[in-house]
Amino acid sequence: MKTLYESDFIVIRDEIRCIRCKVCVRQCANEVHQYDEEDDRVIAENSRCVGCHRCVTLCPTKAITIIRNPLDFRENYQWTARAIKDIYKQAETGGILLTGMGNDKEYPIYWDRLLINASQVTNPSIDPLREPMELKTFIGRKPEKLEFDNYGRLITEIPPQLELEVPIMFSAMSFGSISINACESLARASVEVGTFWNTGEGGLHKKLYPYKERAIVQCASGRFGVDVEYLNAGSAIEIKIGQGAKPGIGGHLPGEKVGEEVSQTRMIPIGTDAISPAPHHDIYSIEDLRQLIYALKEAVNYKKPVGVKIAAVHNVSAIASGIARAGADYIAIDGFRGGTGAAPTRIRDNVGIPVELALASVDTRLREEGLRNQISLIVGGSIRNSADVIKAIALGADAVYIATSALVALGCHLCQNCHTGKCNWGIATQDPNLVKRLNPDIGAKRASNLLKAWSHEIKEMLGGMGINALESLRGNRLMLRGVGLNEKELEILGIKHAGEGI
Amino acid sequence: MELKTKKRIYPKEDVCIGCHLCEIYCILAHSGTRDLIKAFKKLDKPSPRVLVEEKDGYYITFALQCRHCDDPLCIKACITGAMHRDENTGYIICDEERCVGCWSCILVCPYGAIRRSEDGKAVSKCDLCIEKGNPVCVENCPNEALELKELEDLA
Amino acid sequence: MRYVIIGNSIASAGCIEGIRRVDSEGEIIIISDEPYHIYSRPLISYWLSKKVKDISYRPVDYYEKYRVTPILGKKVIQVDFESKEVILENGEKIKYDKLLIATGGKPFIPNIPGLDKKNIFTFIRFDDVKKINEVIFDGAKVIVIGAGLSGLKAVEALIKRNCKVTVVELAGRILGSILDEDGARMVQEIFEEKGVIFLLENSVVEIFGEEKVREILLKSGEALPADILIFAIGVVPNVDIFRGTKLKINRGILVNERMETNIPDVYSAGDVVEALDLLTNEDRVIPILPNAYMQGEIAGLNMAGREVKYSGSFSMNSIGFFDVHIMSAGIINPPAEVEVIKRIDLERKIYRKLYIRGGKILGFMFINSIDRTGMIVDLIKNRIDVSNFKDRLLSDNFGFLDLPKEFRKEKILGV
Amino acid sequence: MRDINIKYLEGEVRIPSACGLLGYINRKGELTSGYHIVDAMSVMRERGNGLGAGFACYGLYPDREDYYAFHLFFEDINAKEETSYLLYRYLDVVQEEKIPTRKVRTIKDPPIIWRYFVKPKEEYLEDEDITEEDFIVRLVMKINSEIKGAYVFSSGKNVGVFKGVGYPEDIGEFYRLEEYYGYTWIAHSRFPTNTPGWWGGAHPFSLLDWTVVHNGEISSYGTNVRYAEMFGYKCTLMTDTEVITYIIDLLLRRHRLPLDIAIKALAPPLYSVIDRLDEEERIKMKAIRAIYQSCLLNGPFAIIVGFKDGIFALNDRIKLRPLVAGEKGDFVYVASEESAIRALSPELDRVWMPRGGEAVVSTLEERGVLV
Repeated sequence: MKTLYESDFIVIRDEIRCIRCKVCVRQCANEVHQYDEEDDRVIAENSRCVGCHRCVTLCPTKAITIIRNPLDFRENYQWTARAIKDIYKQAETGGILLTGMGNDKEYPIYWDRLLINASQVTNPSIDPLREPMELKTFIGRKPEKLEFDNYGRLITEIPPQLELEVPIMFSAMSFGSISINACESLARASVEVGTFWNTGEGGLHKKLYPYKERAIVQCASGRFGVDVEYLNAGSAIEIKIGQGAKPGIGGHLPGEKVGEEVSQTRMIPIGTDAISPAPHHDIYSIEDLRQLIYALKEAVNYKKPVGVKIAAVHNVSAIASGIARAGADYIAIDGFRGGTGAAPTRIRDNVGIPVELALASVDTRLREEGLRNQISLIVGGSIRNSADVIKAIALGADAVYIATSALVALGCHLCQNCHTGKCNWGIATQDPNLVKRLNPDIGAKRASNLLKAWSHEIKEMLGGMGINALESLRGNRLMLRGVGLNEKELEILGIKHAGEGI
Repeated sequence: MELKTKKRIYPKEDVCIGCHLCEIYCILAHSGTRDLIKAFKKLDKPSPRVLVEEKDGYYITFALQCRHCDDPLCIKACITGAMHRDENTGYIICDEERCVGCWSCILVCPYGAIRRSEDGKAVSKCDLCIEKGNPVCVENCPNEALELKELEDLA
Repeated sequence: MRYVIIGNSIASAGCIEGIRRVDSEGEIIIISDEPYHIYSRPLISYWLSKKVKDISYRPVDYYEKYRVTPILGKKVIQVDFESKEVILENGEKIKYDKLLIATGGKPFIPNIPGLDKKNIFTFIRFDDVKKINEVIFDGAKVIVIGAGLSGLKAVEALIKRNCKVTVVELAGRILGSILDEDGARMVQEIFEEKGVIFLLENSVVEIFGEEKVREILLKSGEALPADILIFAIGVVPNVDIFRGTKLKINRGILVNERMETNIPDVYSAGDVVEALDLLTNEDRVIPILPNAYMQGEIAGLNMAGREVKYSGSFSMNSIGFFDVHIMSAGIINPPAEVEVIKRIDLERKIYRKLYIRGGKILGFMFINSIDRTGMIVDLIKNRIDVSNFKDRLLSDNFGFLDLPKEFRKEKILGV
Repeated sequence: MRDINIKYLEGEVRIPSACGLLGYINRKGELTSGYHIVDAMSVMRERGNGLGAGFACYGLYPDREDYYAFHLFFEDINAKEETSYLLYRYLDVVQEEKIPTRKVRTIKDPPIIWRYFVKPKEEYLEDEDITEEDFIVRLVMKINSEIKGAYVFSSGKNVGVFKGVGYPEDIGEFYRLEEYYGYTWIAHSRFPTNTPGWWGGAHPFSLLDWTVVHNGEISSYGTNVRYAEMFGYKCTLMTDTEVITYIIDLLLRRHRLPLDIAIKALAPPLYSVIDRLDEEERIKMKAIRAIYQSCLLNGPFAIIVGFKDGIFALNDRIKLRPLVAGEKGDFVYVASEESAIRALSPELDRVWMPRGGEAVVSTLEERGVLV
C-alpha cells in the first residue's frame, strides 16, 4: 500500500562539506544514508529518519543537519498534522500506534509553575563552598519514634534503609529495554555517586553483579529473572504495579530482543516474547499486595526494604495510603510523563496524572493519616533538572527517580523510537553492533557527572534557602510559590501563590 | 642505548563502533592541512595509518595502528634503513624519503599494521602523530575505543 | 673489550647495534675490503635504475654515533684464532677479544670459456653496478644469466635503463626459489610485456668476443649477440680464507644458537652461516636480509655478554618488479601430501597460494595481494592451527578478526 | 487591643525577628527575685525594638505547685467568659485572679491578663484514656484556636510566663516581677521586622512546663510544622518558637527521649562527624537523623529552653546566631551576649562560647538529669 505518510524529517547535506567519509552511512541503523558509488555522493532516504542526530553528531565536517519536514497541512486547530498522520499510519497498518519515551503532549508542567525561595537579611543564606551541605537521604520504613535504655543505648530496631548520598536514584529500566552497556553505565554511576539503580523487570545480568549492592531489584508482573538469589542480590526490592507511561497495562519485550543474554538474565527461553501481564496475577486486592510484600521480606529475611511502584492515577493518594498500611517500606510514584521503552501512544498520552499533583496529594494524605513519617516517598517521571528535584522534595518527596534524564546524559536524543530496537546511541537496543556504541566507561562518567552537577546545584539552592541539610527541605512547601496556577491547583499543591508572604 | 617506545595505543574492541573516524582524522593529520574538507579534496590525499578491522556479519570491529614493538621486525627487515626508532620518543618511524617500497616490512610485521602509501611509493605507518604530540585517532575516537598508554620502565 | 667485525653489511650493523645495546664502552672495529660507508646490497639495482642515489644502509654519522672504527678497503687475508688476531692484506694485525665473521656471500660463476672478456659482470656489490653503469647505453643488448631474485632485479633496472634484455635460466621456470609454476608464469608475462626474452632450460656454454663480449653460445646451440653479460646465478658463503682452518664449515660456517662458532670468542652471522630452518628443522644457509640483521644482533648481544638465543628462521622474500609485488615464505616446493589452497585471478594478476600440513601453514606465495602478509608469516612462525579459518587466508583482507579471539586479544593487547 | 496601624498579627503571617536572650538557673534551687533579670536585660536593648518582651520563672508558685498555672490574655470580657466556661467545665479551678500589674507609661492597651490554678477533672481523663498532660495540651490548643480573643500563654506547673508588647524593663515593671522568686529565670527581648501588636506573640512561648525563647529564623519551619501537625499540634502562631516548643514537647514528653538525644535530634552532628564515630554511636546517630529528620532545626537559631528540672540552651549546627554561657557558683547563665551575664554576675568562674549544635544543659542538682 502506498503510504500517505510523508517523512517527519529532512536530512540536509552540505555537499561542499561532505567528504564522502561514510561515517553517517555506517552509523545510521535506520539506513537513512547510502553511498552512491556511481555519483560519488551520499544520499539520504528521509522517510527513515527518526531525528536521532547520530549522523549529525558524528559527521566530522558537520555537513549534515536535520530539519523538521516543513511540509504543512492546511491550518486546522482541531486537525493537527500529528492527528492526521496518526490516522494515516493506522489506516495503513491496522495496528495500535506504538511509541517510546514519555508523554510529549502540551499538558501543564507544574514544575515550571513552581518557584523556589531564598534567604535575604533576616536569615542568612549559606555558602556551600564553605559550609557543609548534607544531601544524605534514607529510604525505608521509619519507626514513629526511637527508644533508648537507661544507658542511652538505642533499643529500637531500625528497619533496613537505603542510604543515598544524593536524593536521586536511577529509575527502573530493564536489561532488555535498554542495553547492557546502558545498565552498566548507570550501575557504575550509582556506585560512584552513592545512589541506587534499578533492574526493572529485566533480572540481574551477571555482568552487573559487581554493582548489586547499589541495585534495587524489581519484581514485576512477569516475574522475569526473579529467584531467591536475585531478591537477595540487591539492596532493596521493588514491586512494580504500574508505570507512569502506561498505567494499567503490562509490558511486552518482543522475542527478537530476547537473545542469549536477555534469555539467561530473564530466565526465559531464547526468542520467546517476554510478556508482563497488566496486573500481577497474584495481586487482585490490597491484602494480596500485603502478602507479596511480606513474602518478599520473608525471602530476604527482613534485611532489605520492599517498596511498591505505582503509576500516578486519579486515586493515587488512597492507593498510596493502602500501600503504606500494607507494610511497604517505600512508595514510588511514577508520573504520566514518565518514559518507557514502548507504549501504545494513546495510553502514554492520555492516561495518568502529573506527578507533581500526585505527590502533593499523596504527601498530604499520608500526613493526614499520620503515616507520612513511616514510609518513604519516591517520585519519578519527568524530573529534568536539579530544580525539579528541589521542588519534588519541597512538595514532600524523600527522593526522586530519574530515567529519561539519565538516558539523555548517556546520549539519548529523545527520538522516541525505543520500541524499534534500533537505537543509534546504543541505549534502547540489543543489537551488539549498536550496543557497543555506548562505552560504559563514558556512560558511567556522564551519568555520574549529571548527578554530581545536580548535587552541586541542589546544594547551591539549599544554601540560598538557608538550609544545610536536605531533610529540612523535605515537605517544606513554604519554600515554594506557584505562578499562573488557579486556586484548586494551589490547594492541591499546598502552596501559596507567588507574591504572598510567609 | 636500549630504546623502547614511550607510548602505545591499545584498541578496545568492545566499544569500537566501526565509524572509521580514526582513519579520517589520521588522513587529516598527515595531509599537511588543518581542514578535513581540504585534506579530502587533495589529489595526494594520504592513506590512513590506522586500520579499522571489520568483517561482514560480525559485530566486532577495532582499529589497529603500529604497535611500535619492543623487538621490531620491520626495522630488521628494512633494506634501506628507512625504518628506524626515533631516539627521543622510541617510536618506530619510516623515513619515507629513503623507503623504496620493497615492502619487506609488510612481510614481517606480525600485526599487518604497515601499509603501502596511496601512491604505492613508500610505506605509510603510524607515527603516533609525533609532530602533533598526541595521536589524533585517540583524540578523535568518539567512543574512547583507543587508549594511549604511557609506558614505564624505559631503559 | 675490543670487538672486531669482518664485513660491513647488514649482519655487521645488527652486530654493532646489538653490542651497543649492552656495552656502550667497548671498542668496535669493522673491517671490509669494500671502501664504502655501510650500504645495503639490495639497493644496488635501485641505484642502477636511478631510483635511488644513495644506497647507504645507515646515516653518514653512523660509525661516529656508535663509536665504531672502520677499516675500509682493506682485505682480511687470515685470522689467527690462537693469538686472536685478524691479519690484513697489508700485513697489519688487529687484536680482537670478540670476533664476528660476517663475510656474506660471493657470487657463483660457472667455469665457461671466455670469461676473461670485458663487460662481464656479477650483480652483488656496489662496484658491480658502478662498472655496469659505466658501460651501459640505450639499446644495449644485455644477457642476464639466472632468473632468480637478483637476476630479475638486475633485469628490471636494465629495462628501466632502456636495455634489450635476454634472460638465460637453467631451470624450467623463473624465480624457482620463491614461486611455483603458475606464479612464475604470471611474473614472466609481466617481464615479457616489457620486451624481456626468457630462454629457459638453457645455459651459456661459451663466450665470444675480442676484448669485449660480442656473442654467447647457448647449450641449445643458439648463438646470441651480447654487449653486456651479467652473471646472477646465485651466491655461496664467502668462506675462502677459513677453509683449512679449525673453523668448522659445511656449506657455510657452523654456529650454535648464540651464533658462536666452534672457536671461542668467534661468532658468525649473515649469508655466510648455516642456521636453523624452522620449517625443515635443519641447518642451512638462508641468505635473506632480515636473517642477516637478526643473526648479527644476536651475535652482538652475546658478544657483549647478554645471553640471547637465535630462534631460527625460514626463508621469506618480498620483491617487486615494476608494479607487481610478490611475497613468499616457507616451503615452496612441498612434498605431495600437503594440502594446497589457492586463488588465481589471471586478469588482475592476483595469486594467493598456501601449503598447509596438519593445520599449520608450511609456506605461501602471494602475487599482487600482499597487504598484511606479515600476519601470515607470524602464523607460520607461531605454528598456529589455521584449520578453522583457512579459507579466509585467501582473502585480500585477511585480518585479526579471522583469528581466534583469544589469540587476537593476546596479540594486540599483550604487546 | 489591635492598633489600627498594625496590619498583621502573629498567626496570620510569619514574622521574622531578631532577639536578645537571657536565662539562668540556680542548681541548688535557691530562689532569686525577678528584679535581677529585668535589670540585666536592659544591656541588650539593641537587640529588641520594643515590640515584644517576656519572662519565664520556675518555682514561683510553691503553694500551688500541683496545679497547672494558666496565664491568659483576653481581648474582652466576652472572651474571658467563654473561656471561663470551658475551664470550669473541664478543670477543677482552685483559684483564679487577675495577674497583678502596675501602670507603666510605655505599655499601651494591655489586654485582660488573668491566671487560673487548675487540674483536669478526673472523669474526663478516665473517659478518654488520656494523660493529664495531653488533656491540658488539647485544652490549650482548643482555647487558642477556637475562642476568639482568648489566648493561653502559660500552662505549666509552678512556672509562669509574663510577656507583652514593650521593652523588657517596661514589661518587668508592668508585671511587678521583682515580687516573684524563682530558681530559673528566662527572658527575651524581641526585634520583629513587622509591627505586630499582639501580646501573645511575645516570647517566651510556653506549653506545660516548657518555656522557649528563641533568636533566629529557622529555614526548616515548613518541614518542622508539617511534622508537628502530624502529631496533633496546631501551629496557630506561625512562629518558630511555637513549633520548636511543640517539637520539644513531642520528643521529650511524648516520645520520652533522653534530653541529650532530643538535643541531637534538634541539632544533629554532621555526617562527616558521624562517619568518624564508633559503630554503636554511628548507628545511633544515623537512626536519630533518619527517624527524626523533620525535627532538625535548620537555619540560624539560638534557643533557651526552660523546663521543670532545668534549662538548656542550644545553637544551630553552624552557629549562625550568638550564644554564650557562664558559670558562677551554683548559677549557670546563658545569653545572647556576655554583657547580659556580666550584668547578673560581674565575676564569673567560667565563660564560654558553646559550639554550634552543642547544648548547654543545667539541671537542679537534687533532681538530676532527666532520663
